[in-house]
Amino acid sequence: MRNVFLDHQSTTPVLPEVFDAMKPYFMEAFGNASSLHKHGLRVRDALAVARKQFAALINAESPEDIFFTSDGTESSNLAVKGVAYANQKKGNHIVLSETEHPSIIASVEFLEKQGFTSTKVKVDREGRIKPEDVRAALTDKTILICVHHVNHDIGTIQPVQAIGKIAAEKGIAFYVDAEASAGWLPIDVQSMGANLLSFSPHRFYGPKGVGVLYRNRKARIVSMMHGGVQEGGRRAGTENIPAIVGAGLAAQIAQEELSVRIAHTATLQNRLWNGLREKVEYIKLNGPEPGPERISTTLNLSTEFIEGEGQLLLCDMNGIAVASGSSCVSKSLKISHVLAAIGLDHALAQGNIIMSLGKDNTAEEVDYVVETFVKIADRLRGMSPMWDEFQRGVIDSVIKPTGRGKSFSDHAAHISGKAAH
Amino acid sequence: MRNVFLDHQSTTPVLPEVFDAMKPYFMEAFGNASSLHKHGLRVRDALAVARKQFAALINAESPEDIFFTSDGTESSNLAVKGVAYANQKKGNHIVLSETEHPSIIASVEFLEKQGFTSTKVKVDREGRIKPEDVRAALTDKTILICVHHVNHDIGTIQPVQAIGKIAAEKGIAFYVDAEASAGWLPIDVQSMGANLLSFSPHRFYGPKGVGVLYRNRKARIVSMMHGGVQEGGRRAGTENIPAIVGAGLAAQIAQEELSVRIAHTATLQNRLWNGLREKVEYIKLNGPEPGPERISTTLNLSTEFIEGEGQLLLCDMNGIAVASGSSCVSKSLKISHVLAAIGLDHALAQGNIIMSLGKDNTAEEVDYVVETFVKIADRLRGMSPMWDEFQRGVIDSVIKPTGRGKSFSDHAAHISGKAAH
Amino acid sequence: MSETYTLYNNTVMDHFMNPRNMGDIKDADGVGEVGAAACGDIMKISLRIKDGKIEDARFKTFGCGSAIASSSMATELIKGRTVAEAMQFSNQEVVDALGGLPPVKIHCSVLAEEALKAALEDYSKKHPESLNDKKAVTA
Amino acid sequence: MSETYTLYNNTVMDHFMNPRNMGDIKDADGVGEVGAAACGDIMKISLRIKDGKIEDARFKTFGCGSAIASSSMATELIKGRTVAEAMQFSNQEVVDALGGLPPVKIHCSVLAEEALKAALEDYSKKHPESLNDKKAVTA
Ligand SMILES: Cc1ncc(COP(=O)(O)O)c(C=O)c1O
Ligand SMILES: Cc1ncc(COP(=O)(O)O)c(C=O)c1O
Repeated sequence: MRNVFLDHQSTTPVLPEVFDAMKPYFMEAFGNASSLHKHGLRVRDALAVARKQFAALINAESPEDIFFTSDGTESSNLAVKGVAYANQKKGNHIVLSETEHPSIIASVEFLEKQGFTSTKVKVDREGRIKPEDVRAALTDKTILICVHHVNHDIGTIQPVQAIGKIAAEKGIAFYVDAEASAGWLPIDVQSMGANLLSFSPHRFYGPKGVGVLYRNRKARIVSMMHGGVQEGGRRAGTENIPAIVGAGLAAQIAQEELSVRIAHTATLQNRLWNGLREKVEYIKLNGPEPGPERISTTLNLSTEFIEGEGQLLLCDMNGIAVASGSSCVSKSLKISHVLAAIGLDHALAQGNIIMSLGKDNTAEEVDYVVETFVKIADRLRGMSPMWDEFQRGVIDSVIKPTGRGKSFSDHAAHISGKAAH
Repeated sequence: MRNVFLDHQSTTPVLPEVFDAMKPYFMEAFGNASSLHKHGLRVRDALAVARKQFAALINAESPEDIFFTSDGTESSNLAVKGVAYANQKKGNHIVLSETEHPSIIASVEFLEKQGFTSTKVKVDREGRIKPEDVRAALTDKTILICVHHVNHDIGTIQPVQAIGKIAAEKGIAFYVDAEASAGWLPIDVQSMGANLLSFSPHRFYGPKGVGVLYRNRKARIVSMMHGGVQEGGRRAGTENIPAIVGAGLAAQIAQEELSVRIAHTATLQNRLWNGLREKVEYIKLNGPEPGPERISTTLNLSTEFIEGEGQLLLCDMNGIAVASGSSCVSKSLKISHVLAAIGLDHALAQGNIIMSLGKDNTAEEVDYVVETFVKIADRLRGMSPMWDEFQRGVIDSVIKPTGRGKSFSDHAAHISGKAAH
Repeated sequence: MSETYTLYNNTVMDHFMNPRNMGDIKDADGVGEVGAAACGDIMKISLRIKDGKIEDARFKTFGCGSAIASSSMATELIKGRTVAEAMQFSNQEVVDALGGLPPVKIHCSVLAEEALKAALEDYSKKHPESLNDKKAVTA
Repeated sequence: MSETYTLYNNTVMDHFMNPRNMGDIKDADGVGEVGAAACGDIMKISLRIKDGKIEDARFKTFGCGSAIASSSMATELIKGRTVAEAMQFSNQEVVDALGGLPPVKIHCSVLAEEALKAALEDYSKKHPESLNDKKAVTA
């Protein structure tokens, strides 16, 4: 069967050269970086190399501003809580956008139970944060601004530089979650004005088991992982050396190949979106059109009158790996909070599929996906009572309204007795 | 040069079969366990297998009581803070021993800043905790008892079962840090009465980048890593699949080989200690004698009149990897808090070396270590003003006092102007 | 390592991939359409009933794999039952016949039960005489 | 990958492994023994001084690698200097000559300076006439 991986937003395979770089650190150079004998010293050198590679990827002032954690989630948690607890005496207010990743939103919610407060800045219908809204949300108690570089669901690139200027002007720590962009977009922490920035190498062909947090001297943080004095006392715990070594190399390669990767995925992104919109009726792209405001790797699609999990399963049965922000695929039965934040009609959120491209996808694969997806949409519409009712004029389309009936969502709310969420 | 690794307490190399088991999960089965397509589902199965292997190692009631974290430190942090925050309404008092690992002590100290309180139970001169002291420390606000199974520095096996009984009787959550024992001693959480137990597979030939926390239904915890709903909502973040897979196999092998490993290390431990005490004058074993109260892998030694770092460096130059609890090897310039807790004379703490055996050490290696260590002690004593002053009767020995002068520590305090710490 | 990894068991996957009784019955004797407030799924079941017995059942579903499989299985199970028997139908039958559903997906089987009950109710409204049978059984 | 990994640079390691001037001077003209409160290290330096000039310097040290290397280097550096020059000796000379020490180990070089100063003080006490030289320089 075909094997087309279109879920690079969830994770990526490790590069062969990255795996080769990791290999000696499992059985041969297996030391603990805290040890003072040669086994420990050898791996300390390896940590230092990786720190430089990460610093280079994001143009950090110094490798000493790079901290290793266990994953993107831990980096987010450390950035948010570490800054909050360190500045507790200065203030207790955090500004974030409503489309941040759960690792940030849930960290802020945890802090709210401990006496902190927050303001969530709204986004527009394509997921953009307005810098002036961030400014308006600031109070004299604000100690942290959290904004993602690129949204993980809908691919919107945020105006981080402008927000960084506001943060610098007000002297407030500025944290950028670059999990969805690192390795796929140029990142320059200095021109962004970021005091903290996090990312996770398993998203750009590095291994799982390591996350990165950049933090410069202008922002104070306290440790959230208590114990030994690893990472300058900011993250206790035995370092995951093989993963750090591999991740460092993945960062270096990502930096070297960045423009090639961007050009390649942008071409495929256009081909994929053009193919789908030509061949599938009533399909919508969520987030900005391909171009300067959208990352080149992802398409977030809503196909009307059919639900997302069915699409995902049929894609999988045809060898195509995709994700979905539909409520049926989430353990909480809620649609993605990002789709809710951009005000997407619930029926369209239900029909959501996220396709994310990588460096190894080909034009031929994209054509196969388009062709297959046309069949999947047809098949599911053939089973869908909504498609039938739309054909019969009972309900209308949200994407191309004709005025011939009530909306799918109104209809669904009517028959289920209450509005969906 | 010789290569004798005697620092298995710091970390261990990955077993070849463990590495082989991990391999496919880097490039082939690289999925994210949260994904619903085949790449995700495949690795979910692998997580389930590992959970069973860990549950078996410690005789957990159910694999669902096994949670994956990033390392032993995170497991300790989650156990301590997760229980504390979950029981905030019930009480705010934590009982622990003074020889717990820093990941526990520092977690409790962090909580103290947030309004919790604690009592540290003292240990005797061999590092033993008395169950009755734990009982005496309990108040009606106590929500958690933290006791390690084996001390990481001096190898003392603690009476966890008796403490577990007290905890059960009082209905207080009982957390056992088994980092220094898992894979090297039989562990049965049920007979121990542990509600929580943590360990870290890189200590028994598994990979770095994964820690384990067992927690049964009798203890409530809240998540300390906020974000996605991985690990049943108790630990957000993309799972480090290759490490979890390898660690699971390492646990299974450890269980299978446990009695062989114990017998082998116990034999070498005796040979090493007997060799050293016969050939090196003024040497002391810290913690219990080899036998039922001491783990079979470690020897914690104090060699009088010489300092630990020099011993460590000279061992390293001779291909022998060891650790030390002396102040000179710590970033804080403090002696190990464990050596302080057992009331070890500062001069002896300064001369501290920790040797920890593994399954691949041989009798021949042990003989080489004894022979080499004799020379190292001689050499450093030849450079030591204290040895000279002892010979001349200016100061006395702590290990075998003759009454012929003041102690080394008194002398050191005198010339440095204040007591050492 | 095997190469087949599916979210659902084989029976569920089979009913999702090869749904039984998919479609609408023309001039059905009873039609029920219900929606799940929890997730937004919609299910429609139509029945042909003759002499108090379900002769045919068809479904259309907007929903996830388990919703489609549940409606496929539900229609399969109730064909041939009397109206009175069908009124006793419970979602557990669907779950059992499917060999289990993930906990978070149990509500899909509930939706199938509700769609069936709604169709029977529709039938009862159109055929009040059938209520006698029903009472006889539920009493 | 190379197989040499050391905590200290080559110069420090060389002085630790092959310490210069290790030992005691019999009937020394000045002896200083000091201890570091920070970590418990102890250093002893003995001097032979002739005509206001350090002819020989020896050390004994209880302490870590950098303490041993610092005392080795310090004794090496001061040999041949006048007492007056030696009174100006600073730990930075040791650090520089060793090509640097880890930040947490700088105090070892301070200890070497202190041991030397203590030995010079001891000498001054025994030879009060030497103070004239000292004043001449420090003034
Ligand atoms: C924008 C963003 N931030 C943070 C995270 C958390 O990263 P990880 O899954 O590596 O823990 C993710 C992961 O999906 C993400 O997309
Ligand atoms: C007793 C004990 N607990 C916890 C830890 C922390 O484990 P890790 O270094 O894997 O984070 C250690 C590590 O030395 C330990 O010895």
